[in-house]
Amino acid sequence: MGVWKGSGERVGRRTFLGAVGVSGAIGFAGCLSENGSEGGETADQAVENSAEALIRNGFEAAGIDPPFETTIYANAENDERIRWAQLVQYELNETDLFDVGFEQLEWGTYEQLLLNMAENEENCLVTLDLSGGWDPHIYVNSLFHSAHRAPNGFNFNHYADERTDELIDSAVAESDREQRVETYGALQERLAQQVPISIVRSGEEATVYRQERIDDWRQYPLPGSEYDPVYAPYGGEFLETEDETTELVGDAVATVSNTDPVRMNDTTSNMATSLIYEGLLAVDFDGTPRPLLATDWEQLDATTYRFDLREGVEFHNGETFTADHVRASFGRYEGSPREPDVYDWYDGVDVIDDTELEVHLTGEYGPFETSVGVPIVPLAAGDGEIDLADEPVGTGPYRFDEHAEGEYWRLRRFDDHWFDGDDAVPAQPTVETITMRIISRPAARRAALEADELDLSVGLSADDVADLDGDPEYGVERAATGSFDFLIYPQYLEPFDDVDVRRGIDRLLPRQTIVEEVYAGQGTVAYTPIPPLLSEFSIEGGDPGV
Amino acid sequence: MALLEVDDLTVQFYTEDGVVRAVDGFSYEIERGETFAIVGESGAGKSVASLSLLRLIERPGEIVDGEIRFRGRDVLGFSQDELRQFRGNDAAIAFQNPEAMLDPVYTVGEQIVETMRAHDIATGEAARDRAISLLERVDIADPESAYTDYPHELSGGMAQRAVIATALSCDPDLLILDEPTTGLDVTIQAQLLETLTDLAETFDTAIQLVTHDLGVVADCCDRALVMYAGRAVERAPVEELFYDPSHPYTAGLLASIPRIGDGRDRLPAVPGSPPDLVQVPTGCRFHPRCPYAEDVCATRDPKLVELETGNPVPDGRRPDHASACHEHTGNLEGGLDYEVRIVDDRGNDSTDSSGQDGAVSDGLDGAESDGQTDDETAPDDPETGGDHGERSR
Amino acid sequence: MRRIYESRALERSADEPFVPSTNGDERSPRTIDWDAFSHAFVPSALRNRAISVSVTTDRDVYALEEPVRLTVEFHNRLPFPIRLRTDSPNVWTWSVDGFAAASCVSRGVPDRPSTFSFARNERKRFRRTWSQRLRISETEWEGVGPGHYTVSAGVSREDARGLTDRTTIEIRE
Amino acid sequence: MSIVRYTLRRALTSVPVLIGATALTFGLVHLAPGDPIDVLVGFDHVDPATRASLRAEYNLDRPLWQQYLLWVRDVATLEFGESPITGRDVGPTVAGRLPHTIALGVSAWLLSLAIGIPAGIVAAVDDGGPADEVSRIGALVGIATPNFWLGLVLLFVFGVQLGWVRVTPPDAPLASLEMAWFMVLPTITLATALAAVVTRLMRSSMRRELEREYVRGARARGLRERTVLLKHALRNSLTAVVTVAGLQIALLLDGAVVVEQVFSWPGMGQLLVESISRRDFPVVQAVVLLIAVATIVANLLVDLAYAVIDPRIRHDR
Repeated sequence: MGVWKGSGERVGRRTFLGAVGVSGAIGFAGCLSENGSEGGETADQAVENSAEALIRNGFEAAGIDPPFETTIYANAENDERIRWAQLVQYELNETDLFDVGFEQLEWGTYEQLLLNMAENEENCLVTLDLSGGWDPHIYVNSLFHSAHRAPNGFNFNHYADERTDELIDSAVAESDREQRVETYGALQERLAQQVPISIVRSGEEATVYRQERIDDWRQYPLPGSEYDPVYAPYGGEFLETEDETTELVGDAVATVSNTDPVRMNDTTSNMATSLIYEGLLAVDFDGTPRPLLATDWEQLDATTYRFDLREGVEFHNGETFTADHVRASFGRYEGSPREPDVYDWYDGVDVIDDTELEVHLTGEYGPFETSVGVPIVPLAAGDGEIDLADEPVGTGPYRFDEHAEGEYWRLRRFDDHWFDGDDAVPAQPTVETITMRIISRPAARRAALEADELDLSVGLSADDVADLDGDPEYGVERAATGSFDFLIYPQYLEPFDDVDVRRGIDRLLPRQTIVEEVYAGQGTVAYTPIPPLLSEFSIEGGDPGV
Repeated sequence: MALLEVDDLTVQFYTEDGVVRAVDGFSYEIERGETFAIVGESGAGKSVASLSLLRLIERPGEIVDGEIRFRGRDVLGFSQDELRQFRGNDAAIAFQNPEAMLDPVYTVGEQIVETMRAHDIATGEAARDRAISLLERVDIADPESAYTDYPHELSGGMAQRAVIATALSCDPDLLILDEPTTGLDVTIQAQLLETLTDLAETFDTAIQLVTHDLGVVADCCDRALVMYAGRAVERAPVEELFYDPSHPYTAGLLASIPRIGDGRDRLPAVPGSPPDLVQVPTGCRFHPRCPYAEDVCATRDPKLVELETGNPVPDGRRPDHASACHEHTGNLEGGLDYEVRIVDDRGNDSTDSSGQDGAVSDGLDGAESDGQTDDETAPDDPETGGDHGERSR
Repeated sequence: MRRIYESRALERSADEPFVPSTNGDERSPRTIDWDAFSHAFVPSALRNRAISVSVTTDRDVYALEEPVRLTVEFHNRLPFPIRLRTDSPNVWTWSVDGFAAASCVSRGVPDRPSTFSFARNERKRFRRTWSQRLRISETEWEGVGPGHYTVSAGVSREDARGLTDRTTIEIRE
Repeated sequence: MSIVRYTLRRALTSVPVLIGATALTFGLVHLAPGDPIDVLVGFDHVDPATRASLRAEYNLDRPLWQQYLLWVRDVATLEFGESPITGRDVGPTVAGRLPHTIALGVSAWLLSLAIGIPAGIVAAVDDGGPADEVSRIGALVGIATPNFWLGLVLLFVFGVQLGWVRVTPPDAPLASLEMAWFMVLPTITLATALAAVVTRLMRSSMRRELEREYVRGARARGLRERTVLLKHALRNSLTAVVTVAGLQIALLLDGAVVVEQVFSWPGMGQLLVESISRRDFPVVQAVVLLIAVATIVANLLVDLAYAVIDPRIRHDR
């Protein structure tokens, strides 16, 4: 689980507690459940009745007289989260089965609550969102596997289910795609029955750009690669600017804190360097692994992959790319903060010659192809000759140009980039420099965009995106992303230990309202942890609501 | 034309408790080179009367009526600029609390020079030399060092002298000294008064001396005005005031002067305390404290009349002897029954006069430099209608 | 001089006998002048209603020539400061049978607006003594006879409705 | 006592304050919830051995008092160490932001004094008059306006609508005309509340001085009103203003946190917010320490300014 999207920074908007209607869609989880007695009914009332009946059952089993008192939490920095938590609070209190209070905490305190809720047996409902990458493993492992209990993992409510563990373990140790799809299907059904947490919404990334500067923009679905569309030969994408100027100015929501891949710990740094570093493989805009520094690869056996490396690739510092770079780059992860990125699967590399190597895994590893593309860095970085934290050096189409702390981060076109051009993408990016202005306030980002100081913004609030969507001056490009919002139940605690209670609450969640009212239509309602972005694995694909 | 003519001056302060008429229809005049005293208890309005002369009354107070003429010019009609030139140059004042009168953040010398510069008297080196010589003139022992001292570094007596030096820096025709000797010990008081008398003669400066201490008046003044609750109750040349006090209040004040060899420090010879000026007594303001008060005193306000003629003296111009008591308008039945005894240095005691007709045959012996007077006036009947409150001074 | 400043409305520090602090203003160097704030934002109807006025005498019946001690109290009932506009710098008056300060002679206070300020919940109490004499001219007073007298007090304002109070006393032979 | 000796004595009394401040900030930063190692490893399932070695690397495995002493030892030699998050030296990181905050802070400070002092004088002299009312209402509005709101409004009106100034800082050196022009809005934003405070304070302080006897004394000496006000009353009332103006340095840093974010100004405020959110302890400590030192130095300067303004102070002690 790469990105911890805990603390948003939106301030100043009124919390939403307006007219709250009954959720418009029947819970998808309900459809999945074995208890299909109300299958044919679609009326909201029926959903609600069945939901309340479920909760009542649970209460009776536990001998609890309603209303049951509890508290729902959100962190103070995230306005949207506060609003949807309050919607849930309202919905639960409407049933008279619960007496739910609401509390917001500062992020640090909130984080502690989350990580220690099970240990302290806190009577709390907690709201959160997480985002992952291109492999389903990321979305389920840390959240549901009993080995990843908080505080060392994201299994916050210490959910433990043998079958779940088994499915997660077998899916990750399986490299056959079909087999994996099946396993994840079974896993999601299992989770839908158990409801250790309720998934509410899956997120969306949006970029707003000025039409006069940019004709068209393709959104990369995952955070960390926002600027890839400027020049991504691996995905057949590049940016044509409207006029002859070759400078592109965009925004970054935070300062670039560390650009060494083995120490990188935030999305902004990732974003700032994704055009600088290249890996063996890249995952294209649709989630398909593509060759990058490797020209070809094949799986020799369950734990061995062979790669043919691209020739004539030069690093920004003049080194020529060889198999040794791959080995050294992988090796740097050992004992580093980002060790698991590689050492979850990596056993070693056999360098056959400069352009051919074999990667040995510790075991069969399903997500290998989406994981192997870690940045390949020059040997000088391993020698300590250059410090990647100060000056990232890679083989990408752009090289690091200038960094004004807290002000901007600038990339310059790398003219010796290896790509020779093809039908879709020219040999050279049209944009010569990319400046990412660091603007930490969403309102200031919008102002800068409107004042023509930005050509594009990747960090507008949902409201601002919706606002500018109708404006002909601006183009808005959205993409479903690998993030989802969810509600954590204290399933270690009566009556939340009863699956009926959790299932009942799950059905009451006003998902549609949350998406429409709180997120201004950004994102979609969600029921399972594997987002629609991973269409092959997600069992939600299409329109799950009906 | 007198140097200063004050006519029917009335000054009011507006407080939440009510309107305080601190000076109520005040008239007097000061001749060139003359030393004139305004005497009264604390709270009688003496300081307000002095500040009014330079139009230094500020909110919530104001001069509501009357005229002040300086060399015949209407002070109340001065423009801001005329007023500024008048202040310090024509008439200078030394406040009751000399240390507070000077700005604490500038040296004494800077402030003297500043005053001279403001009136184009002197600048630069000349101003400095003049300032030091002024400090020397007011008997400051080390004028050079006093020049560079800050006000808080001076002792009370030194500060008073420094303030007087500042006041004299532009050769004013009128010097107003508000309680110049208050807070100083007896020896320094005496030295200061000597200095003042000396200066008044040298510079031919008229002095208006405001004090509660009749001893000071006896030492160095020509004429005096006794003030009670905002009003002038008696006005006379100093000899007459001392030997023939014609208002019971004056008599009471005289009785309170401490004497050598008298064990008692201050005699509460005028029992009770001055009235609250937001609500002065009806009739004669002094009547609640007056041992001789009769019914008429409570219902009629006695005018200030000339003793000899019994005529009102609204303008108060001549060096006459006037008093505001029904005794002198013929309305008092019982009369004023007190006597004045003159005691000389040798302790001989002779009763020279009795009642309002008493005449003084001995020479006034009060101008001695020890600042003590030897007169004692005691009302025979100390019983009064007022409270027997302690007075602060 | 000193006497003026001993009256309760004027504060002064011991070492600075000339310092008259203007009424109600700058009681503390707070950044926001709540007094002015309330003046600007509290409607005048409410401001008038906020202040209650009462006149009391030490007894109901007096012997002839016995001083009548009266107490006038203004009380700000609201928990924030209130500032009233008045028609005169003499911000409040008392009267006997309509004679201001028991006098037929006006006191010569200029006609100009002023203000009367109250801290939150402040009570201001003033005392007056009426000697049972009415001033009939500049220099003469006359004792009143037995009978009923109305003593009243109020804020100096033309439209002082609600900002006045009265009480009746009897003087007996 | 000479001014030099006074300075030395006064400076010495700051030492315990400084020690207290450092201990307190160090303690607070470490008592805050959250573990920097968690941030560093992004909550991934990291080998406990790796975790432990990272902890050891940043001395986080030692008792708090040892960490404090180690830190003090380093700080005393101006060695702020390396940030575990960015891997960069803390000293240069903080120093890089410092000029921006100083530039903004000083200009806002000067502006607030340039507005507040004359406005306060006018209000005090006009006591109760129309100018006083205007300044009173102005100050009220100034204090009541939240600076992030004011900043955004200015940004939208002058940046977006009118396009007179940039919304984000230009790519220009700090000491350039473009930058100076850009700084107008943040300076106004930051200065507004301070100017209001200074105005009110100047007014009340001046009012108090105007009622003192020496002012009457100065008038009695026949000085020009301007001299009375500006030479005498003003200098005396400055002591109060100097106090606040000095303490405002800390306030400015406080306001800078918000204003710097609104205007994307790469100063200490931004750095502090960023560092707190990513739990970059060494940077947070360095920034807080700097603020503490700045406050202490400001206090020291205030006291020295007193001594210059008011001779009584240097003589009394």
